[in-house]
Amino acid sequence: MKLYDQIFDVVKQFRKLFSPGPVTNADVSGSITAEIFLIVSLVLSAILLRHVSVLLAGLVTLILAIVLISNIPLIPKFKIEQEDSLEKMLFYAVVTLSIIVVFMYWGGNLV
Amino acid sequence: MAQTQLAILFTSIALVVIGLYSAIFIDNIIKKIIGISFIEEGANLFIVAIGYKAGGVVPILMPGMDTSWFAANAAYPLPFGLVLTSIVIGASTLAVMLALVMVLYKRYGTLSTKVMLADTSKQEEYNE
Amino acid sequence: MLDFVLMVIIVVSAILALIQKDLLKAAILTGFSGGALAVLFQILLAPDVALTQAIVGAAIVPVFIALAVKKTQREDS
Amino acid sequence: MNELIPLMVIVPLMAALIISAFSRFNTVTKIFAFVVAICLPIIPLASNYGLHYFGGYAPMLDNVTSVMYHPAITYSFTFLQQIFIAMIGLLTFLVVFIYLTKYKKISGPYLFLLFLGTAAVTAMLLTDDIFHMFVFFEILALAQVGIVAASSIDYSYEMALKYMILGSIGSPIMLLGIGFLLALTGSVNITDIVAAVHNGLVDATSPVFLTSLGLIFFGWLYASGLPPFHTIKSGIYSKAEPHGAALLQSFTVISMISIVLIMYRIYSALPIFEVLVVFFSILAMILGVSLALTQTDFRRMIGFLAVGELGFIGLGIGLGTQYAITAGLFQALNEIIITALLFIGFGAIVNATNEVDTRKLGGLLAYHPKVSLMLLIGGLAMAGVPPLSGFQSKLMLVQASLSCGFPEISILAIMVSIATFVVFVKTFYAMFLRPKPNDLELEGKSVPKSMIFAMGVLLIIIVLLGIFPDVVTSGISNFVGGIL
Repeated sequence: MKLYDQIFDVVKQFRKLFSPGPVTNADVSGSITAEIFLIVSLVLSAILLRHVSVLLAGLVTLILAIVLISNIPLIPKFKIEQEDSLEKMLFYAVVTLSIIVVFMYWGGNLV
Repeated sequence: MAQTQLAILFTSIALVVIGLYSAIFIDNIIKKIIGISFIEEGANLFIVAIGYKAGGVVPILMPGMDTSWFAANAAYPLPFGLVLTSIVIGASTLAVMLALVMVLYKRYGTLSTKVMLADTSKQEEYNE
Repeated sequence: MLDFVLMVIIVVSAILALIQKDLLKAAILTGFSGGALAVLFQILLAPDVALTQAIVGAAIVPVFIALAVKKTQREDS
Repeated sequence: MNELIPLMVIVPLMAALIISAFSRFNTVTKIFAFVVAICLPIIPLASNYGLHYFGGYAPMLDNVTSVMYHPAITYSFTFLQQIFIAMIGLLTFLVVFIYLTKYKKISGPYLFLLFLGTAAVTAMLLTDDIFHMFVFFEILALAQVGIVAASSIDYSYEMALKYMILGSIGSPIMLLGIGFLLALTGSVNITDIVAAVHNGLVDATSPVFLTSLGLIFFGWLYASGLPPFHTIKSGIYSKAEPHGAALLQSFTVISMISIVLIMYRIYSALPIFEVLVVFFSILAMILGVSLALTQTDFRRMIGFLAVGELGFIGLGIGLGTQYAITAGLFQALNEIIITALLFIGFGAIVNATNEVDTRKLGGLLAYHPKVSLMLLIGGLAMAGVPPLSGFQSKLMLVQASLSCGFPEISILAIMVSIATFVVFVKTFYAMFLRPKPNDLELEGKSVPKSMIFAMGVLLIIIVLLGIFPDVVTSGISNFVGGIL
């Protein structure tokens, strides 16, 4: 029953996402669409790993699906990470840069 | 000697890393801008070091120089020309950033990045 | 030998500029770093770049930063 | 007639300088800006294809190694450059026209920035010299910052400063990558670099070569606003004046495709390049559209949608076949037009209501029927509804990914299109169809005629490209066959 309650709690949590201000039906349904879209598209792109290894793709897809569904609602967490404060943007930019450079220098030939 | 070029490579990497460190960890906006401008300096230093030739001469053909000797011993001038442009671009970018900081200081009264350049919704709360 | 000394000056003054509490000192230390870079360019057989860097890095940039500090606040709080 | 090729850059650049110098003379400046803006789309259409060597230094053949060297900065002008430069010229004309009719007293610096940006992207498309591209890329960044900071919207200075600080990380990193390439090949001419890589003068598997790809790739991410830069890109679109935002997004698209084509020519031998491009494109599609679904500010929503659509372009390039790259470039052309239409149209709504929150709007269909109809068609084109132009390019992309053996990517592309459709329908309902809220004042405010004219012109192009896509795709396909 816990998962059931969690799913039905999602709508209540979306109310915080739009505060201050009124919450309309269109906004809530849009957020629910975003939630489903996010889960499905991430799982779908995990299937792309099958070009590396079929077993890995199956495992990753299963684990990703379970983790994502048990963590709903994802959109509020997602939105906090992508607000437009300079610190978060700089942090993600520098982290991406270091990952790209390290990966290219030592692992660029693996693919 | 190749030693100099290697040392310059490390220096420019150090400058880039200092810049990236200051981008994340320094809160004062002016110091952050100073730190980020070191990235540009590191890139300039690296490109100048490409053209350097150990024991070479400055790539200006003086009257009386033997042309083939000059071609064999002069440093490679193309990177130097590129860096000239890059230095000027860096200075103008810095000037525009500092001008924007001066305007924003009047509105917020502080140089802290956390206040000045926070999320837009939080800035609305701050101004009210 | 001079080039290694200059490299150390560049990196150390860059680090020192970032740990100052007084922003005016930070501006002056930036000028140190830029000037040392200009001399290093001269050693690296690029006199034209060295001239530009000496003007921009050792004079214009510190003056800009000092002006910005004068118009805002001096201490890093 | 190859003398016209440098004029495409020189005319807007000189016009920018002259306008900012003589902006005291209001009427003369207005007429001058209008004339120059009309010239911009005409010059590329009148010019012949070919190469232009600055200073007249023709390529030299090295007799010992029998390799061609290009000592001059080279501009190459083919069908792809022609169609994109003509489109950007048309867009600049429309934006300048809207600006000139909207304000009685024009501001010289703002027109300066508009023309400077146009000159910069034109040079980025034309050039065959990687450092020349970088210089104009920096100029473009300054122009973009200026356009954002010049707007009268709240918090535009903050957004401009954020963009600039992120840019002063992105650009030097790209410069460092160019430096690595220069160290490996000793040249900044792209044709020379490509020749060096293909003749085996450069070890394509060496870590230095791979790192140069990583560094230039990071600069490309900043230029095109793919993640992690998607928040700042959508932010600057939402903080610029609407007509400025229409131009800003076209600058983004053009700088994205010009840099990625350069990278494709140099690094296409490396399989990791395509993996990187596809990975970040998919990330951009997912993040852009899912964040657009939750926005309440409709300018921000269009900004995120624009970022999400960029993923389609990257997808086409990343798949790497001739058909896929053609599809990606065609999608780039469509996106320039469609997103400009949406920005101008929603800008007209902001103009008429002074409100950007979708929750406080409603019932606008009765007050502004023309704008809402054109916006509806533009949104459908973006979502990929036949027979509009967005449909053609997305269909090509789906077919390309299917024929490459990636059915997952086709499904993902279709899902993103559907989600785009949902975003658009939701916003259209909230703004136009729902009953009007009582506290919304609509009386006595009208939409400028020039905005409706601009939207009409863009709409005609959308419909024409949707019905006759071959006019463009066959030419682009020839170009792509040339660089493969």
